[in-house]
Amino acid sequence: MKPFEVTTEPLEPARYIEYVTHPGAGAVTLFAGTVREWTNGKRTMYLEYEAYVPMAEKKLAEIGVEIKQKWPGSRVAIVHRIGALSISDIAVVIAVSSPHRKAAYEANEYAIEQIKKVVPIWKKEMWEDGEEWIGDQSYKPGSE
Amino acid sequence: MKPFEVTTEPLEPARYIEYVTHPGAGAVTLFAGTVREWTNGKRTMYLEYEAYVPMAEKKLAEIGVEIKQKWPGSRVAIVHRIGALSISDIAVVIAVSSPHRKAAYEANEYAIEQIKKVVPIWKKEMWEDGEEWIGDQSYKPGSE
Amino acid sequence: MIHLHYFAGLKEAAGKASEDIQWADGTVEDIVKWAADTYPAFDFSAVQVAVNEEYVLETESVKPGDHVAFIPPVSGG
Amino acid sequence: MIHLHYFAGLKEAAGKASEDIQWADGTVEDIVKWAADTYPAFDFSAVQVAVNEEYVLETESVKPGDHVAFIPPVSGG
Repeated sequence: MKPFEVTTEPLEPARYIEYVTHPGAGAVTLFAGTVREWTNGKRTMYLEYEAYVPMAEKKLAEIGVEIKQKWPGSRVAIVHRIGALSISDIAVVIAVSSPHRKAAYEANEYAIEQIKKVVPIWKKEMWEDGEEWIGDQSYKPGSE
Repeated sequence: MKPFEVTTEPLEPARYIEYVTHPGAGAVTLFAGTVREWTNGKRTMYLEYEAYVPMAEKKLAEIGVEIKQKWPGSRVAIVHRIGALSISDIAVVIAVSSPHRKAAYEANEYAIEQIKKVVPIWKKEMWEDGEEWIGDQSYKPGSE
Repeated sequence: MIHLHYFAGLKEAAGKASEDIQWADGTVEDIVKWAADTYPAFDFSAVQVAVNEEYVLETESVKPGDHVAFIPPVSGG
Repeated sequence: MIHLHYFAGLKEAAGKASEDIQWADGTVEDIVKWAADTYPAFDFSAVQVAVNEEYVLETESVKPGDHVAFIPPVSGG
């Protein structure tokens, strides 16, 4: 199991909880980003995720290093799924363990915020009546 | 599976993640409190948890109701294990889903803080050279 | 008669998890006083009381048949 | 020659995920200008550039053999 990975396989949260758990940990937090059916009144049929895989994995690992520096004693795993994801599928899993709980929550939230800023992964929402890459992009197929 | 439960059985986080996941959720957070080996320089051999079970389950369910009121659209499960727990065993699992991630983190942290304030569960630390009920209690066996 | 429940350190001090005692009429404060007199090895100053599984104030009355639980500072999680 | 990588909306606008182009010398800014001229349907104003899998400034130079990736605003998570 790779702790920092971009994969087309379904994500199993339990594996990452086990990975970060160790005798020095008193708290484990896990975040799972799941595919939501309704966003701003529009119904999503499914999502399509794409990544610049080698760079994305490098950036995920960098976030892991940052977290270990900012919150000493923590262990981290961050994995992102790509490809076509259905409603309720898990797109991202972040697992953090720490001696105390405050750090485990903070570090976990830091990870998702960094992912949304710097990791080269993109999401396309597929609706009944169209599709769109999320992230304020300027090319809309069919809009020319 | 009961979403608000005190049990002597090992806790499986994945079950609670699945329980709170639904099409309206975009974020799932899970907290697992694990048994830490070292606390303030003292080595824990194992922990013994005890609860006033019917009242503890009622209080856990009440925390769930509060969370659904404070963070609309959320789903919650909170379970606590009692009995003898070894190092790295999971003592408590809190799973929260929410349409958006901020609420899922906040509600989850709110739950553990409430547990530590109002839910009648007690932890005894068993060391190599003694034992103590945690929570500032005033009866120390052998100290009379 | 009322049903008393002890936990954690108080359970060890009392040497039992529960007991029934005769009880005609009185408040939570009266019961805490009875317990403090009966189990002097335990300091009740930080103990909360639950009657029928709900936290109550010291002024609450306790009636025959009630379950009274002494709740030392909790430490779950 | 340099290796260009396109993603998401830009991949669709370009009709390809990657291509190699002849390149002698220049900066990131020069390449972005080349891409904007070549794929006018896509707005490059919010695009960041990574050279060899690291984000770089527009003033960075690009050498033959480099991998240049155009990174539209990310939306993972």
